Amino acid sequence: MDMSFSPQDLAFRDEVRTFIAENYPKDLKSRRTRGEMTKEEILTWHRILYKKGWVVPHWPVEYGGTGWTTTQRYIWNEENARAETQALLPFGLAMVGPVIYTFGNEEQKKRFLPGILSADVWWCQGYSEPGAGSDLAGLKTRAVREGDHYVVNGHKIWTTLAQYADWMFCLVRTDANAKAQEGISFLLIDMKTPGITVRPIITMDGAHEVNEVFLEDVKVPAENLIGEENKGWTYAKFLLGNERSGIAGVSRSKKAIERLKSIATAELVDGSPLLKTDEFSRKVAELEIDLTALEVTELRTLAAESKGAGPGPEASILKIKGTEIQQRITELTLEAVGNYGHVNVPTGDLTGNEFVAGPDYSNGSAQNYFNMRKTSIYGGSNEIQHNIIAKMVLGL
Amino acid sequence: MDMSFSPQDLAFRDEVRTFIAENYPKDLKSRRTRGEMTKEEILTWHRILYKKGWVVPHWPVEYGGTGWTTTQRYIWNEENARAETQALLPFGLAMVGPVIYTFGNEEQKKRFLPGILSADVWWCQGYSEPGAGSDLAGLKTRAVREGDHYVVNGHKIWTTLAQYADWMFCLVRTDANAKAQEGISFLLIDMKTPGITVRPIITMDGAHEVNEVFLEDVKVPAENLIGEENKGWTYAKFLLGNERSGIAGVSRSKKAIERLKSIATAELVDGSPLLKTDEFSRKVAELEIDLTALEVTELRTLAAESKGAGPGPEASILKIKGTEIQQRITELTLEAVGNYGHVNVPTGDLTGNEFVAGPDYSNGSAQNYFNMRKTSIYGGSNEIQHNIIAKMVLGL
Amino acid sequence: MDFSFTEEQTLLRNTVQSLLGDKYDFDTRRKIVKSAEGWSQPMWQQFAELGLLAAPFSEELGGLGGGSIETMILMEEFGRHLVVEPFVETVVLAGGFLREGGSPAQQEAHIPGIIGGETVWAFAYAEPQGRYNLADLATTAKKDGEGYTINGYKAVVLGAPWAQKLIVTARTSGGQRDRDGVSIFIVDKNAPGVSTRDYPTVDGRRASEITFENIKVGADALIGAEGKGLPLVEKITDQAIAALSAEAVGCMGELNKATVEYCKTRKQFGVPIGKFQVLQHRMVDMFMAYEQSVSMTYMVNLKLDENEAERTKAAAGAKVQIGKAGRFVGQQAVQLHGGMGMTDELNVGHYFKRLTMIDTQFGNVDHQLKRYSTAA
Amino acid sequence: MDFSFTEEQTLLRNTVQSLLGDKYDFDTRRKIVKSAEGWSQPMWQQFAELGLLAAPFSEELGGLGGGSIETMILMEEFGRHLVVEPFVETVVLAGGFLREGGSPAQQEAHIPGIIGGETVWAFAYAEPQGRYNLADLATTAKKDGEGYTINGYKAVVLGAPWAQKLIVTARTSGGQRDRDGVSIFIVDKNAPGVSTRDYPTVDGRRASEITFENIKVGADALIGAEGKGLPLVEKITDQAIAALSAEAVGCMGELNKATVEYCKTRKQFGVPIGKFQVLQHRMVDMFMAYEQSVSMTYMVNLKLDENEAERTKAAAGAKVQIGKAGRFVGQQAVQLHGGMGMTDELNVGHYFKRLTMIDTQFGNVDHQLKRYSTAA
Repeated sequence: MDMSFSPQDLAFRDEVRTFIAENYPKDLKSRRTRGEMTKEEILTWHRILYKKGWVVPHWPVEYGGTGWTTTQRYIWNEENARAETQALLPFGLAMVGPVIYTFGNEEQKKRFLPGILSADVWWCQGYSEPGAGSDLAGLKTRAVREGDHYVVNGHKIWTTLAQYADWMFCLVRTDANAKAQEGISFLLIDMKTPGITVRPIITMDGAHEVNEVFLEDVKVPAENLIGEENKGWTYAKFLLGNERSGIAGVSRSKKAIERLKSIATAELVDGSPLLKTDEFSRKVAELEIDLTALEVTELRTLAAESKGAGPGPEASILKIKGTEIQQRITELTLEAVGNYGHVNVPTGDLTGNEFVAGPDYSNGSAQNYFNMRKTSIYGGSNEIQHNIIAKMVLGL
Repeated sequence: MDMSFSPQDLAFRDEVRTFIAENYPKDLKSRRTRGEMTKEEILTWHRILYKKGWVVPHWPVEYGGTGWTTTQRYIWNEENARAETQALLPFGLAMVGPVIYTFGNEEQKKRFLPGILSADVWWCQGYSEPGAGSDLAGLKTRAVREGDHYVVNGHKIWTTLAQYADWMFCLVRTDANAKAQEGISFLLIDMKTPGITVRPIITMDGAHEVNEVFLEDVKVPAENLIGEENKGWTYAKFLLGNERSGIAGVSRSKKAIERLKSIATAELVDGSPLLKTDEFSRKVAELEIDLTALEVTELRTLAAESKGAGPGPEASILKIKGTEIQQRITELTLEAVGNYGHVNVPTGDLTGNEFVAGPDYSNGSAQNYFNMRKTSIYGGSNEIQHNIIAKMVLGL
Repeated sequence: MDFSFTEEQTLLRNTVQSLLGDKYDFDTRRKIVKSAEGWSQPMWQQFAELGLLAAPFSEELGGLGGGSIETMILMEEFGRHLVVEPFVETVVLAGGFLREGGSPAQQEAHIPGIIGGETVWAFAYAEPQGRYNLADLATTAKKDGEGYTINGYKAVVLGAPWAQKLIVTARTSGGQRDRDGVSIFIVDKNAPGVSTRDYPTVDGRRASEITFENIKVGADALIGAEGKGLPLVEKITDQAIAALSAEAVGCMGELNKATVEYCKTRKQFGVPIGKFQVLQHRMVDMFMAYEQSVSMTYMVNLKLDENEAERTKAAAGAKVQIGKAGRFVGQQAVQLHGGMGMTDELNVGHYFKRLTMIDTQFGNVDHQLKRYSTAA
Repeated sequence: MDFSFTEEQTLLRNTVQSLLGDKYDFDTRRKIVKSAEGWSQPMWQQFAELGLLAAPFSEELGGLGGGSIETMILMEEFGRHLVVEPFVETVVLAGGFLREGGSPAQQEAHIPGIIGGETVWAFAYAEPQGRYNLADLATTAKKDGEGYTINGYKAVVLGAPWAQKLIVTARTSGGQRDRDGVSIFIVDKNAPGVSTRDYPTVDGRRASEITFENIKVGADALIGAEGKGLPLVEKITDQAIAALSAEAVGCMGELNKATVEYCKTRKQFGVPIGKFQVLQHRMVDMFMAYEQSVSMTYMVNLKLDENEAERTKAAAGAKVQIGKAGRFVGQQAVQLHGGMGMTDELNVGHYFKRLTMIDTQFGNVDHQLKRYSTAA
C-alpha cells in the first residue's frame, strides 16, 4: 500500500506543471467563469493544448491520445486544477469523440474527429427532453427514415451552450413500437440544418448556459447515424459512463476550499477572522475531511482501474459525494460573505458600467450557490445515482 | 391569537401542582427508570391517582374521567412532567380501556374497567408478531371458534412488561381467507390460561422490558371477544390513534434538556464547562429550538382538537419530531459525560454491591441512548409515520 | 390558548389575499422587478389605500390599532407573492423605531407619511466590517452645536434606492463594538453629503451602498437617548425578524404546494414521480419543516413584548428555524422540480432565492444560535 | 499509488480470518464476554502463537517487521468479530510507547513479553476532569531520589482488569494543562499503592478506575525524557486512532452486510423491505459512509510517520469520519433491523455499541474537529 507517486510520476508532474506555468495565458487567470467570455475565449486553452498534442490524454494514441498512464492522467488533471486553468468543454472531447472512435465507421472518424480535436467544430448534447429527464429512455424525439435521410421531429432541453454549437449528437426514437430502451438511435445533426430553433433558458442565477432545441422536419443524412439503427441506447450508456468519471471534481474543490478559507480569513466577526470562530472552522474542517475521504476514494477507484477494472457503479459515489461537496462549498462561501451575499452580479447584455458592491471575493457568491444546485440534478440526479448503487452494488 | 392560559387554567395549574407536591412519594423521586423497580413500585403513583380520581382524565366522565378540558389535560401532563412523576403504564389506561368502553358490551365494561382503573389487573399488548411489525395487518396468530371458545395459536413479540401481565389484549386472525386487514378480531386473553409461555427478550441496553408470548392451543371464552368478529382492525386502528397522542413527550424532553445542561455544566473542557463551548452550546440550542417548535406545534394541534377537530394524521409529526428529539437528547447526554460513557450499569439479578464508576449523572447514559433507539421503531416506525403523512396529508 | 384570528384579522387577510391574487401574480411581479424602478409605486399606493401600511399602528398614531399578528398576516401573504415593496423597511423597521422610540413630534412628523404611502424608508445599519453585530459601528455622529455631524459608510441598505428617508445607526461614543454609545438618527436621503450607489439584489430587490460625508442633522433627528440606542435597535430588528419569519412561512408554503403538485403530475418511468417513496418522504420532511416554522413564527410574534431575554430567545429561535427550514425546503423544492426548478421562468427558484436572503438578513443561523445560547 | 496488500500482508489476513472464523463466532464471543474474566487468555495465546502480537514490531525487536498496515489488517478483522482482547492496549499502545520511546533496556525487558502473549498492558491516561485533553493531568510524579513517587487517579482504564503492567501519564512539572511537564511511566499493576475497581463497559469489555497512592517507581520506569512526553503520547494515540479506525471499518462492513441481507429477506406488506426505495437509499448512504471510512482508514495508516501537522490532520480527520459514519451506520442498522435490531441476541446492537464507544475513545467528533482545525 502506497499513496505516493513514483519518481517517474514526479518528473512528469514537474513537466506538466512547467508547461502550464509557461503556456497558460495570463489574462485568462482573472476570469473565473465562462459565462462572461466570448466563444473564442472559451476555447483558448483548448487550442493551446491541441497544438501541444495534450488535448485528449484519455483517447487512444491512434486517435490523438497521449498514451499516459492512469496516474499520469490523474496528475494532469490535478495540475490543471491546481493552476485553475479553464475546464475544457466536454461535449466533443469527453462525450461524442469517444463514441465516434468506438462505434463510428472510418468515414465518420475521418470526418468528425479532427474538428473535435482542433475545436473548429463545437458540439452540443441532445439527450434530455421535457418528458425524459431522469428517465432518459422515455424520450420522444422521432426520426423517420425517408430514403437516404432521417426526418427528425422533437424537442430537446437543457442543451448546454447550444447557442454556440455547430453540431449536436442526438438521441432519437427510430422505432416507435419498441420498448423504452430499444428503438433508440444515435444521430449527428448539423445545427445549421433548416428546422432547428434554439431557445435560451435563463437559469435562476441569471445565466444563459442552457437551451431548448426544437427540431421540426429536420433532414439528417443517413450517413450521420452512429453504429446501428435502434442500438443507440448502448452508445448512450457508454457515453454516460464516461461522463461520470472525473465528476468528483476533487482538485477543483480543493482550490475552492482554499478560496473559501481566504474569504473567511478576510471576513471579520467582532474584529476577528470568521475562520477562527469555532462554528465556521468546524464546518470548514468537516468539509475538508469529506473531501479528503473522497480524494482517497477516487484514488482507490483509479488504482483499481489501472489494474484493469473498469469504472464500476461505484463511480456513482464520486458523483454523489463530489456534488454534495461542491454544493456545500458554495453554501459556505455565501455564508462567509455575510451581507454582501445579497449583491447580484449583472448578466446578459451589459454596458460595462454596472456597479457591483462589496469586496471582489464576494461577487457572485449567491449566484454561484444557486447555479451549483444543478449538479445534483444534471448528469443523472443524485437520487438516480442512489438507485444505481442500490441495484448494481447492493443488489437490492 | 394567544398562547397564555386563562385565570381559570392558572388556578387549575396551581391546584394540580400543589396536589403533586403534597402527594408524590419522596422516595420515588430518586428512581429514574422503572427497570429497577418491583411490580408494586411501578404502580405507586397510579394507585395514588386512582384514589384521587385522577387516573384517567382523558376518559368520559361516566367511566371515571375527570371532565377536564383539553387545556386542563395539557396542564396536567405538563405538571407531571415538571415534577418528573412516574409515567403511568399505558396498556390499560390509554390502550385497551378506551377500546373496551367504546366497543365493548356492558358486561365487558363492568368486568374489565374497574381493574384497569384500580391497577389490580395488569394488561399487556398482543399486537406485533415476528412477521408483522410495520405491516401489522400481516399478523398470523389464528383463533378458531370451537363452541363457546376460541382456540388461539400463534406467536406475539415485543410484548412490553408481559412478565407482569394478568391479561393481554390481542389481535388474532379469525378468517384465514379474508384479505390482510379483514378477518382480524380483538380478543382479551387471561395470561394464566394454559398454553401461554412468556419468553424474555433482553435488549441491547441489558434491560428486560419486552418479551415474546407463545400461544399454543389457548382456549379463550367467546365472551372475551370485543365487538364483532372480523372487525378487529377497526378497534386496533382506534387504539393506535390514541397511542400516538402524547407521544411528542415535550414536557419530559424539557426536563431531560435541563438535566443535560446541568451535566454539561459540571463536565469540563480545559477547565471550563462543556456547556460554554461553542460547539456544545450550539447543539443544545438547536435541540431547544426544535423542542420549542414542537411544543407550539403540539399546542396548535391541541387548540384544533379543543375546537372539535380530531387528532388527524398531523399527529404523526408529533411522533416523528418527538422521538427524534428524545433520541438526540440521549445522544448529547452520552456525549456530555465523556469517558464515563463506557460504564455499564449492571442489570438483571444483582447482589447490590456492583460498582458503578463515574459521577451519578453519568450512570446509564450509554444504555439510555441505546434504549431510546427503539422509539423510532416502536409505535409505528418513523418511516411508517412518513408514509402516513405522505398519503393522508399530502395525498401522494 | 387559541391560535385563531379575530374577525378583523381575518378581514385583513382576505383583503391582502384578494389584492395580491388579483394584482400581484408572478408575471406582474416579474415586470415590476425588471422595471427601471424595480418596484411599483402604484401598488404601494394601493397598500396605503387599503390600510395595509396603517395596520400595525395604534389608532392614536392614525393607524388601525393592530400589532405583530397583523404584520404577520400581511407578511405571510407578501411571502406567498414574493412582494418586493419595502413594507419591512418602511412599516416594520422605520415605523417601529418611530412608534417605540420616537418623540411625539417625530411621530407626528413622520408616521402619517408612512401610513399614507408618501414616504418610503430604509434602515442603514450594516457596515462592511460589522457583519451581523448591530453594535459594530465605524460610522460616527459627532455632537455639533445643537445637532450632529455624521460620517461613515453603510453596506447593503435594502430598499434604499426607493427611499426618501433613512434610519441610520451611528456611534456617538465608546469603542467600535461597545454596547453603549450607539445612537439612532433620521436622515434625509437627499441631504448634502449623502451619496448612494444603487444595485439589484439576487432576490429581485434593490439596495444601496451609502456614504455619509459630514452630514449635518438637527437634535430632532435623534431617536431616543443619545448613546442608548442599541436596546431599541435590537427590539425593532427582532420585530423585523418576526415579520421575515412570516414571509418565509409564506414562501415555504408556496414551495411545498408547488412541489407536491409537480410531483403528482410529472411522470418518469411511467408513473408520477410523487409515487417514489424517497421523494414522498422528502416532501414529508419539507412539510414538517414548514409546520415547525409556522409554530416558531406564531411564537415569536406572540412574544415580541416579553422581557428582553424571552424576546431574544424567541426571535433568535425563530430565525434559526426559518433559516434551516428555508434552506432545506428551498433546496429540495429545486431538486424535486429537476431542471425546471433551476430556471428563471418558474417561480420555484425565486422563492428559493428569497428564502436564502432571508437567512442572511439580521444574522444567519450561526449568528442567531450564538445569540440564543447567550441570552440570559 | 497502489492500494493492494503485499503477499505477506495477504497471508497475515488469511491467518487472522481463518482463526477468528473458526474460533471467534458470535456465540463464543458472547461466552467470553459473560465469563468471570471477561476475556479469553487461551485466545490471546493463540494470537501470540500465530504471530499476531508480533506483527507490527521490527525484526530486531523480535517482531515480524510489519507496521501500521499490518495492524490495520488485524484490527479490521478484530472489528468484524468484535474481539474484546486488549490488542490495542497491549500491542498498539504499550507496544508503541516501548517501540518509539523506550530505551533498549526497556524494549528488551518488555517487548518479548508482549510478543509472547505473557504480559498484558493497559494505558492509564484519562482523568475525570481532563476529558479528552491528554495534557490535562492532576496525577503527579515527584522526583524521589533516583526514581519517582506517583499520586493520582485514572478513569476508565480499558483492559486494566486483565493487565499486569500499566503505562501511566503523570505530571512532573508545569501547570495542570501545560504541554510541558508530561511524563510517561511504566507501572506494575500489583505495585503497593495501586488500587483498582473493575467494572464492565457497555461494549462488553472491562475497565478499571485506578488510584495511585505514593507509588514508587525507579528511574528505569520513565519512558523518554522527563517532562517531554506529550508529543510521544500524541503520536502513539494517533496510532491507536488509526487502529480503531480499522476496527470501526470492520464493524461497519459487517453491519452493512447484515442489513442488506436482512432487508432482502425480511418481508412486510408482501415484499422484502429492501424493495422500499427509502430503505434502499438509506443503505446506499450507509455504503458510502463505509467506503469513505475505508478511505480515511487507509489514509491515516499510511500517514502515521509524516510530520506532526500532517499526522494530526490525518488522525483527527479519520476519527471524525469514523465517528460520524459509525454513528450513522450503527443507528440505521438498528433502525432497519426494527425490533430485532434492539435485541441483545442479534449481533447488530453489539456492533452499534462498539462503534459508539470507539467514537468516545481518544476524543469524539467535536474534539477531533477542533484538533483538525488547529493543526498547523
